[in-house]
Amino acid sequence: MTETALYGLCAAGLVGLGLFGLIVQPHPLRKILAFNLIGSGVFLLFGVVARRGAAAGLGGDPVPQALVITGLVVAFAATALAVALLLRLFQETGRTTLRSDG
Amino acid sequence: MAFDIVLVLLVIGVAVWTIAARDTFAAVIGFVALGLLLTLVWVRLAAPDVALTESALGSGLTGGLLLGASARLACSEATASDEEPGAILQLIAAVLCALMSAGLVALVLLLPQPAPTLAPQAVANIAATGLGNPVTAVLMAYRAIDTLLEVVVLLLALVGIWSLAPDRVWGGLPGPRRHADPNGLLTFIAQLLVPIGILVGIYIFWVGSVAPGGEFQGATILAAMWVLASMAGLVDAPSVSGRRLRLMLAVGPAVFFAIGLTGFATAGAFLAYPEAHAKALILTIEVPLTLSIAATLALLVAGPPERASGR
Amino acid sequence: MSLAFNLLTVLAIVAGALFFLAGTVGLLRFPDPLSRLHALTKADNLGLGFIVVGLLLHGEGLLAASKLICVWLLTLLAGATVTQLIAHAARPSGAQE
Amino acid sequence: MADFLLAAACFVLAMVALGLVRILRGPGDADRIMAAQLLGTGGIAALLLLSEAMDLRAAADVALILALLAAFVSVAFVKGVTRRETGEP
Repeated sequence: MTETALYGLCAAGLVGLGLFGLIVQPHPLRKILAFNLIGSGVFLLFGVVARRGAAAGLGGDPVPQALVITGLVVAFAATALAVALLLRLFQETGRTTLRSDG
Repeated sequence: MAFDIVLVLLVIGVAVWTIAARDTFAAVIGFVALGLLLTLVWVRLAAPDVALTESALGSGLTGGLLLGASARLACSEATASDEEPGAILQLIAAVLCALMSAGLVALVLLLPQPAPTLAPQAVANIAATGLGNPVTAVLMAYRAIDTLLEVVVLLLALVGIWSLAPDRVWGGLPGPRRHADPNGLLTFIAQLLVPIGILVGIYIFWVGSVAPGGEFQGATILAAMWVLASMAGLVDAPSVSGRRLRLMLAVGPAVFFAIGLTGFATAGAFLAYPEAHAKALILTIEVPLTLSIAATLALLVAGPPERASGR
Repeated sequence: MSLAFNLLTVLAIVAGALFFLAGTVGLLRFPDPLSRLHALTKADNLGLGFIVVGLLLHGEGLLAASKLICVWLLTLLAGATVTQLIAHAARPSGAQE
Repeated sequence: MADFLLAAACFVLAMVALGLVRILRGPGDADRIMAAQLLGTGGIAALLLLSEAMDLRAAADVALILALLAAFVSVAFVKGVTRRETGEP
């Protein structure tokens, strides 16, 4: 197995772990963390694809790399919005539960 | 290879900690550590541009944001812990997630040989853009529309956050007012690091046209330095309804869009650059864009208005 | 000549690695947060210094060398000040333990 | 030489891993906020060694950012911990 494939396995593990956390963890902030973990795994898959596409004197295919940079920035924006929503929910109700009957 | 195995084990271990830690604050620290480790992974995957973004944005700024939020929500943990799903449900979820991972592993191992790549095309046309860094060329020239829309997404997220403000502080100032302690340690750290950080941010932005770096990485560092100064109480957040602030946020995307439109006249397509002036035009876009991105990122961390503006 | 430089590089990097080992041993063995902090920051920063020296001897180009030194100085500066801040934060919670 | 540098990076990373286990276990937040310092210094050392071993000059820039952002995150950690303890919103 090559090093690149090893990081592919790592990416798969991150996605699985993140998904598990998203389902199991009740606290919304933990869900945000878990969602970011899924994101990291997906970005890493892109990184593996980019590395495999190394050609023309470059260490990797620049197109997936640029996509990951775009993705990281958008993921940050989404995280910031989610955190703001959560803080507002807490401010309004004093709770962080997502259950409507809670 | 040994290095890669240690690194992957460490990444997976810290990821497990992030998911399984009891305390939310501890989990967030795990997440920040994970970001720092992923920076090493990106370097190993020969993607220094991504490594720069990951260390600055994925770990640094996201970490600061989540740490602040977890500290504010510290007293809410007890209410959430009794909602944890039962053991059977957890087991089912674990099995399903393991299946998902296994599917992805199969996918990684079955990727086509030889791998498809756009690297030769990216290199072949890079002379026309006047840039030396292929990743910047993708972001600013080949796929400029993605970058334009991404900046718009950032602005939309900021509008979304601002609209969460209660009526009485509408258009006010984000975050609590922090007062600087003139002899305090934090003041000293901020006074020491912020100027260095601004210099590094400008350097990373400037070097982006020929080497790894660029507007997003540079802007993130600038934003982080503003957040650091505001944590120390050296600067106060501006009123979100201020005209100068709004102008600063909009100037980058506006210049980008305007130059994109002139592409119809000069090069026959939206966001196309005439070959002779490509580098100058890209630079004209990048400078205001960096400013706008930095301001947007900093305000995304600052959150919705919490104080009415003084006027 | 280059053999001598290579030898020095190896020596410096091995010394740096040993300081990292010492830092980790201190981290694992010391009883309270403040002394753990002391072990971590002093030993690791020295280790990084040795590794930077080793790479300086090996590397080429004045620009790359000055960047390495900048990285080390920044780490020292940031580490020294931030450690103070952490120690302040560690004191009350250390007493509670 | 590259193999030696990679081995040294591997060793430093293993040390960081051991330290991280100790730090994340706690018991208090005081230990956990050292994580950024540990990963900052150790990560930078590993990065610089990697940059020489892989001949990837840009990794030095990454190290520069890592040094800066590790300090930033540490300040955010300390702010978070003190805010949690005093109960200030």
